Amino acid sequence: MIVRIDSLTFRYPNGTTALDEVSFSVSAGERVAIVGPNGAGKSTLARHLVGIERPASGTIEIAGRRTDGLGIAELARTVGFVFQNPDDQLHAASVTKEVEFGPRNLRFPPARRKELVESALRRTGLAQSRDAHPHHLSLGERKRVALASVLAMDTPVVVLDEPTTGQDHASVVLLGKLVDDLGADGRTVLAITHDMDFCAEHFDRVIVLEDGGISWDGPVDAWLAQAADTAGQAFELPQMTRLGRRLGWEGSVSTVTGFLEHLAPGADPAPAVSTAP
Amino acid sequence: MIEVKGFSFTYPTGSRPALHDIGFEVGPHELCAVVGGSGAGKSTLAGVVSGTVPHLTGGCAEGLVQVNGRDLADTPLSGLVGQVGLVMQNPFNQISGARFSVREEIAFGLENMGVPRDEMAARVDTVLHDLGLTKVRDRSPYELSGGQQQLLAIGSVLVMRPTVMVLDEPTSQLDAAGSALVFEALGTLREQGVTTLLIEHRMERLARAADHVLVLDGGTIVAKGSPGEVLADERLEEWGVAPLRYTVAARRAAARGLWPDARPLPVTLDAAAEGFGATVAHLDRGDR
Amino acid sequence: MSTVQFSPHTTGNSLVHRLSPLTKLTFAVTVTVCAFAVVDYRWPLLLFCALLLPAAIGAKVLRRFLLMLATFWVPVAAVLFVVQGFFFPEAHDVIARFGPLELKSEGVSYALLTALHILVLMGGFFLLLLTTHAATLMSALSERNVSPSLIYIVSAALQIVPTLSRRATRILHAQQARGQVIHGLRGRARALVPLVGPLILGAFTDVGERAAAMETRGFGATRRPTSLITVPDSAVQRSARAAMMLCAVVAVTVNVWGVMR
Amino acid sequence: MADFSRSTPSWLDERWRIGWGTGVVLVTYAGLIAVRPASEHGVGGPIALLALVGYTLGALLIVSGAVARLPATTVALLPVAITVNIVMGKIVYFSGLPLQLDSIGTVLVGVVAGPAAGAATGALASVIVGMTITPGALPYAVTAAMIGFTAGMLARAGLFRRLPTAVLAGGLIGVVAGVISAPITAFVFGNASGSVGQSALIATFQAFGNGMLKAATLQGLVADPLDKALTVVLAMAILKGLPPGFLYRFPFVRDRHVLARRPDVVRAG
Repeated sequence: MIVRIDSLTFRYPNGTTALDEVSFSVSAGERVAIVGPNGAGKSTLARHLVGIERPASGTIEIAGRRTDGLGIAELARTVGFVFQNPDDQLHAASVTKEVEFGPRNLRFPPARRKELVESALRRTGLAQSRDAHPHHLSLGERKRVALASVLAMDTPVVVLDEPTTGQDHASVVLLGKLVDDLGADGRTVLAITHDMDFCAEHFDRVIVLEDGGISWDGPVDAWLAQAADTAGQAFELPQMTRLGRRLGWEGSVSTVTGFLEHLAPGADPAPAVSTAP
Repeated sequence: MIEVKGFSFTYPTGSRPALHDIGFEVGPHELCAVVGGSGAGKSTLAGVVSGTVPHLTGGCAEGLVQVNGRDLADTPLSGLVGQVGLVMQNPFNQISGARFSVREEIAFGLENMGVPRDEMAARVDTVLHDLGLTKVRDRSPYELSGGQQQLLAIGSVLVMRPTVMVLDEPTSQLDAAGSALVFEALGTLREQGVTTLLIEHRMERLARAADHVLVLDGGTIVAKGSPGEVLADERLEEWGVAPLRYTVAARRAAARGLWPDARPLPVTLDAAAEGFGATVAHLDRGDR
Repeated sequence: MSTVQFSPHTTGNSLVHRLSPLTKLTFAVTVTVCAFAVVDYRWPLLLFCALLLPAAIGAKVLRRFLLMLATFWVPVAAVLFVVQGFFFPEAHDVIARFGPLELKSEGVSYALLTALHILVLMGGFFLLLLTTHAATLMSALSERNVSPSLIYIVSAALQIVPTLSRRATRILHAQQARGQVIHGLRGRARALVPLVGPLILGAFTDVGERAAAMETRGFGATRRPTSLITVPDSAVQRSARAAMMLCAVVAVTVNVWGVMR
Repeated sequence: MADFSRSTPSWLDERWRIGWGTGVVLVTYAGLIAVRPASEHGVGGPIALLALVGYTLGALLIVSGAVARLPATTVALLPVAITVNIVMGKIVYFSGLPLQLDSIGTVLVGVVAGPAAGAATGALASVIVGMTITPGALPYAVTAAMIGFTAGMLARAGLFRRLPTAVLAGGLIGVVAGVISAPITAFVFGNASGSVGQSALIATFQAFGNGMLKAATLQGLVADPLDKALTVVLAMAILKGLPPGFLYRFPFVRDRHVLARRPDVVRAG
């Protein structure tokens, strides 16, 4: 288990409980989406993983170590956190320098650093803009620079906060592929997202937070199958899920491939024609 | 009424045009949606129609842009106040900061226009009610959540009762319920005769709400037409726009003979359900 | 909560709270001018005890008032006594010795006088701030035809400060999460650019959009602006302000004349 | 746009108000120097009042004149710059570094939008700090105004095109700040304002037999140029990061070639 959270409870200074006895574990290479309505405690949970918040009670173990005594900067070796707003971190005079900031702080040797930076730039499609000033790029590109700067730290766990917001279609496709690849490389991905289609297409497991507690932890399709229709007010359910329901199907589908498989089993064996699965 | 003809624009610091040879019309009672990838020129187009580009940004513009019959090239921004409303992408920047409560922030535009106090109060309270902001009317605009700020930004423009509304991704920070409120308000405006230009990435809502869709790619209009025509186009992804899953499913189904032959590809849940319903019925019959 | 976190204002409904902000502003200015006008330490002390303290008690803000003075005035006064008590230029009258340092009476009396002047200056403004919401002050000023630009700048700045402070914390966390260690003076100096760069660049680049939003909402349009809310004022307060202003002008004139002569 | 008063006589219009304000400040400073010898016994009261009233009046005139002439983009820039000053001041204060760096917003506005905007930023920043953090900042409004004004004038003279001259400009701004603030520190606050470190420095100068104003001036000349030079270095890094389209919105930068020609801005010219 790369991440193990046990009875995590957190209260804001004003006394309201943000997280109440939250427990779950994640194994290496898993891709987990954390979803829930606004104010359910998703971001608070994510901030605990990087050590920005400290639990009122309960424990967090990452890669076998309790995080209690570790500072944010120490945890940075194991957990990379991509904040929602890229402008909260971009400061260097070029994209390359920006991406190098993390590996340099973690004191990787120069050759390894170069290798990591190059790979991160390639994976985020930024090789062309390596010399640009980060603040001269578009919002979508800036988000990718922030993502690259965390990837380059080569952490076993990567946490993404709303990665698809403000991104255009091409970037979302790139992001989806990246999440798949990271999982294949054995790195663990946790993502906070409200984009249910993205969640259904790229994650094996979903953790649903409601009012500071976990109301579901398991496969995406199984959750959608049991989620009440009222869930549609807080979450925009995947398009295919709603179509399946309209057709009166039992069980639940969430992706185009799953839908076609249910419609006529075996009829759509090679779906890799379109970039949208 | 928006009328754009042969319009091109280059930013003062740009090496190539941000918009090139743009032409379209949006009439009263119409909602025109603009879609496209990042850097396609959508926000620039919103700026052009609302008069902030090139008046505030500088740059080189050619061609014609008319709003309600007035040529924007010779109309200063102050001449458009109350006629054209602009809702920006980032609500934090739309909040003026000049006022300390939500109610006064909404009134800011009316104060600048010199609207008498009684009329102002009535108009502000109506907008607060319509957007569900009455509960937070005395709070500071900066204490609101991102979604509430977005509703406030829209309200602060709606209250000025513009005849042309330009909205740049107005629901980016809203949840399902919040965006439903916004689209409801847009529907009401359309009934009242307002001309709307909407930049939006929520294709599903857009497919239902828009009269026309324009696709921008690299600063030019590559497609325009009804949502059914444009959003079902095969080249949509090449243009940097996310296709609806319904359309993708139907296209892949059609390749395997699982989509009714004469039926166009669906862009709404209703059309998809109808089409696939027919397929399911057909398969059931075949099984028997 | 309708208060802006950044301002120290307390809610209340006392007479002092209900006074026009302009009256309180004029009072703060006049009482400061008067305090500085007379070279006798008893005079500012009298102003403080006879005017400022009772007003603070009447407004039911005494605790906060004293707390703020303790935070801001006491340190200044302490430094003042040390610097001037021991190092007042050309002072000779030694009243005590601490090792090589000599405490001199001229310095002490000068420090006492100056400290009391500052006490009145700070007290007058604390009273205004504790009993007035920034929004009311701004509305009152805009009714007096103060430039809308000026009102805008002050109001917006007051409101953006908490937002930007929160952002600074977020940036700090983001950089630490990228492995930046902020320990010791060198670490903190090195952390300055990664913290300040995003903070200022982000804040500045928002300006273009905000200006566009303001102009499309008619800011700076030539027509005379109206106002949604009004600030109550009265004839009594208007005459009181005139009297205070006269008082301040006389005090200044007499002094300048005295100094020049 | 935005008249200060509905019926302004011509000798009180915007340009003149800035001139009058600057005049009042200079006359006040000259007066303070001139009467100093005669005031050994009356020090503190009348002199302090003169400094306080003269400087405040000057600052008010400068601000009202400067603000009235600003275009909307600059008006939107000012609150942001003021906030940057305040938050920077807090960050640096809590970092324990022996610096202030709380004029970075003022300097940036001076360079980007010109002397008048810079002056308004500085003065209003002091007013905001005075309203929210400590009233002790109010009397220093004019110093802050002069920092912004000087930054703007030096930018107009082209000192911000290259880093070495910009550092020199920072030093000059520091000299102006040190000299202008000295009478306030000396007479209004009895040389006790600012940090403990500053007060210790002043005390040392006084112990060596300098008068109060001289001690305060010397302290300002030691500390301010260094702080402002660092401020300018930081400001130059920020200016480099600002998107070219942003800078293009300011006629001061665009038309006067205040900054080095960047490859991306040249195309525009």
